[in-house]
Amino acid sequence: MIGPAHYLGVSALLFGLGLYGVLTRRNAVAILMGIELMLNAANINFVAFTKFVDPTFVRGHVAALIVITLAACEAVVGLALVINAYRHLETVNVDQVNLMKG
Amino acid sequence: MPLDWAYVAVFALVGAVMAVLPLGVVWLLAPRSQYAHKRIPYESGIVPFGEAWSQFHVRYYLFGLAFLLFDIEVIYIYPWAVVLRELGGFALVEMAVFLGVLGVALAYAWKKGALEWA
Amino acid sequence: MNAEALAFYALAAMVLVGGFLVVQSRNLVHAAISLVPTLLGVAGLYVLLNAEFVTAIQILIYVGAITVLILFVILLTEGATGLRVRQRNEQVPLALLVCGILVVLFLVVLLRVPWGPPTGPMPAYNPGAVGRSFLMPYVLAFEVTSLVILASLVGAIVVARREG
Amino acid sequence: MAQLAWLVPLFPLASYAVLAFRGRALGERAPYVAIGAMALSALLGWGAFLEQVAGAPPYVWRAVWAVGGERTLTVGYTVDPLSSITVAMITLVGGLIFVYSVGYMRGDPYYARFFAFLSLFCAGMLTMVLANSFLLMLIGWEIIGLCSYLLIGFYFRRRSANMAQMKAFLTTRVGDTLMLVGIMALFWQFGTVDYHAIFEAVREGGESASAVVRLGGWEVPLATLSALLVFGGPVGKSGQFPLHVWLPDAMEGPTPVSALIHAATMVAAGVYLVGRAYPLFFYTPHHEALAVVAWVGTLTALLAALMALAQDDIKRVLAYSTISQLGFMMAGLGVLGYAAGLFHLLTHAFFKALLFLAAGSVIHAVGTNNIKEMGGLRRFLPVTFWTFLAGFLALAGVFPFAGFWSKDEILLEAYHHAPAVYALLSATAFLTALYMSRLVAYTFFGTYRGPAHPEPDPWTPEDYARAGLHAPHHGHGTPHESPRVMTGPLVALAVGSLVVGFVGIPGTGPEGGSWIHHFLKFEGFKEAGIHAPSFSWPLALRSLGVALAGIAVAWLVYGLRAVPSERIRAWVGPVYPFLRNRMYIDALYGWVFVRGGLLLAAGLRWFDVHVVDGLVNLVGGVTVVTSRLHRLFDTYVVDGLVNLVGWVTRGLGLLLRPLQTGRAYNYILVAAAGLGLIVLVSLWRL
Repeated sequence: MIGPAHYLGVSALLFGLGLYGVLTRRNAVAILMGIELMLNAANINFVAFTKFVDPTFVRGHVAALIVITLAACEAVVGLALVINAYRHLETVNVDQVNLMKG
Repeated sequence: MPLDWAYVAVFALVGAVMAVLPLGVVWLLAPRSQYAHKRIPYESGIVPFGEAWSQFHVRYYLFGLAFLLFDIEVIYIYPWAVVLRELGGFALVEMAVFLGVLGVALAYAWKKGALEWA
Repeated sequence: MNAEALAFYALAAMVLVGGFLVVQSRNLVHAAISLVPTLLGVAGLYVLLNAEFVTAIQILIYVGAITVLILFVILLTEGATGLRVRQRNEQVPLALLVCGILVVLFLVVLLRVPWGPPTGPMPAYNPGAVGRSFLMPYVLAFEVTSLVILASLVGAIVVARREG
Repeated sequence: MAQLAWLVPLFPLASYAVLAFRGRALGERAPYVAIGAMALSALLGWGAFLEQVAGAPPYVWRAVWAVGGERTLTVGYTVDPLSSITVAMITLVGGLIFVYSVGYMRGDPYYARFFAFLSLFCAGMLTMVLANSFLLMLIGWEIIGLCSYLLIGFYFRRRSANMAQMKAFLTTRVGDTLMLVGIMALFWQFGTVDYHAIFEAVREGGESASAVVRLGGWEVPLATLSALLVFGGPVGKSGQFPLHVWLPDAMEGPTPVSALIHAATMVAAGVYLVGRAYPLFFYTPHHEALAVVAWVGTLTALLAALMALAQDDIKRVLAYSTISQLGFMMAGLGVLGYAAGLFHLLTHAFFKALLFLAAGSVIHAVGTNNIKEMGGLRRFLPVTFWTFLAGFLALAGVFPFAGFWSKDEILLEAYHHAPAVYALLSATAFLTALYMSRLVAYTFFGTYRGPAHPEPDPWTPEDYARAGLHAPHHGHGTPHESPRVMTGPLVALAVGSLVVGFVGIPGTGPEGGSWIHHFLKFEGFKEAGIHAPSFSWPLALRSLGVALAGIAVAWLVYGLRAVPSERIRAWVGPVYPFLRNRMYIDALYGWVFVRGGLLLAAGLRWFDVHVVDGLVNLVGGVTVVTSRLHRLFDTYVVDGLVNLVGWVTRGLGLLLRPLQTGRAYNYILVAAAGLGLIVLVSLWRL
């Protein structure tokens, strides 16, 4: 029988992959993709909790939907920043975008 | 419930087959030539140079983002439409406010020329 | 092994392999395309979790729109031309260590938690339940989201269009 | 309608947003936005009010804002008789003031900004009134505070306006701080900030409601302490003694601001809050918190009325009368006159707004605030005169004007529950009639004396130039009546000052009581067996007599000059300067707090200059001498050490520099490791 632990396990692994991407990628877009993976991992948790722990008001679904909305907003703004940085600095590698570094 | 999703699976399968089948048929039936010249993109033109990837103008990104943000509305409008009859005027006002704010967003995008083609 | 378990393992494998490709592909275009099976797999997991509406949204927004936007930006910036550039920074071993430990810890936690039965039955019709939740207890979140969307649109237009 | 009440504060807020961003472009059309928004609010507010009148049950909507363990913060709104009637009053009076401002502020270089602030102000006020929790109330309350600061200092080139706005902000802040502490105490005690939950808890008197704190050997019930702390907010905002000092100075703002802030809304916020949180005060042992409210109110009413007697600035007289009337309301609430105090709040909003606006019309016409430089204006400003007269009669409490009914109710309650308060309030009523008659006599009767010191224009030519306007050239000939857009609201408010009181006529409600008593009733009275005293003819006649006596005395002194005021002034000796100088309370605060603060700063500075710098200089001198003596030693031994230290520092820096890379991904790595640590710790505890 597939229980909550199975879903949370997949989610934990996916979260780990996303975090690894965020931590090691130099390209800003690739980092954004890592973040999307982490957000999806969180969403799996939300939806799994709805089914296995607390289905009232389908709270987890609502949370997941709001997370998807925010992910879209985040992608839009983040990618706009990437474009802007690329046009000004000719690079999207975050270790070269260091204007704030003293 | 699982049976409903079987339809989805069948559809996905048929879709995949529809995509792969023509390729397979072509691979089976089409004659192949062995000349080296046949392998370049244009047999009678200049050999292309540089990257095959080409960069887009930023403007297309603006369409993309406007599309995405208004795509999100479906998350909210669809469930709203489902329960509208049940909840009545209150839901109508709530959605009016929601769409009003998004209308402001649209107006801003419009005014900034984010929707202008070319 | 019943059909549900089979589906679960297949989808989990799809998600994890896809995710692996996303983080490790040298070619960013490949990484972005690998995002598609990952997100579709997650959508499949939602199906198994009786979350039809979230599934639909996942496919529509994530697979349909966000991925496209990401591809767009990859092509708009360096895209595949950056292939010769080093793609990883110098903290790979440390990151591997930390992520590994974190995942192991997560797994330990979720194996040690005693999972009771759910507090109630799932609502029968999913979009309806979501709609009621949005308009009744979470109406504030619902309205505030529109403001977030407004803010991000304005922000993105301002940032993306700024010249010189 | 009640379900849509949440839109009521949003219309003015939207108007504020529009005016704040597009106001300059709108120019002369700016008021339409503000007035339109106000009209929409009024429509919804009156709809909700009439629904309540028709007997609809109170409507409460709440949403969870944040959850922290056992405690939740909720936000939402309440539509019940109290909030709906207050909203109706605010939108009506506020709307009329907006209309009046169109004429009064015309030609001002910051026209749109003025309406933007007014709109924001109304948004805050309406939020505060409709809120159903202390949290949301506090948000509205702070918006009100901010806007009063902005509006009082609207003529920002005037130094006196800057001082007044600072004084208002800082003085009310004292009360607000107490209130914040009180709200936190309530949250701590009851685990919620929701009105309903807290009031139910104090009514039932459960375990959490009867908590006790020890204060230096005294056992004080926590609920009483919180109630009194919360009362600190109203004391500041509603200008109660001893935090009343800001209100007269706040007259530095444009006159419509005085009418809006200091008559109809902001000062009403405090009284409203006491009415709203009435259970908190009522369910204290022996109603002791109410007794505090009653006595603060009574003292304020009396002292302010005395001070009003000796002021020459038309707006200042009205300001002191506002303080005094607010004291009346507080006293009414304090002596168990729940409906009476709130009824007076409503009637007062009408006639005091009227008086301020009419005073504005007078100032507009003669160009000065000093009543000694006016006189005989009833011929020049007929509409202003008659409307002012209506407001005057209402304030003095003459039958059948609104003030008569509401003031009589308060006196009636005081007579039955606190005779001492009754005596002092009767004296105040006499003084009220006296100083208001004095004001009318100086302003509208006698001969026109003309301004000796016209008010200077608050703006510089640059301000006008930037707004694309021409600086108006001053030079009043004879005073002239104000335009229609200003007299219209005056007439409307004058009618209001007459008819609003009729809801308090005994017999208009069930069981021989008045309608307002029936509409605004506090359930706690019935449970506690407290009955509202019924209307009594002797008392009503007595209070009418007191008012007429006050007018008569004033007529003798200032009208007929049977006993010239100069002689009275000589006769009372030092009392007159005492009153004129506001009982030296402002001076005292100036001495203790302002000068005390400056003295403290000077003392610290002296300490800094003489002691700290002296020590530093001493050390420096000693160092110089020793270093000269030991220069050789220094060159070889110390430099060597210094260089060693330098090398070590540099080495350490090189060692530690990787930690502060300025690279986000390093930081995220550390954050992730920290997350792992947290999980590890919680695992250990699991």
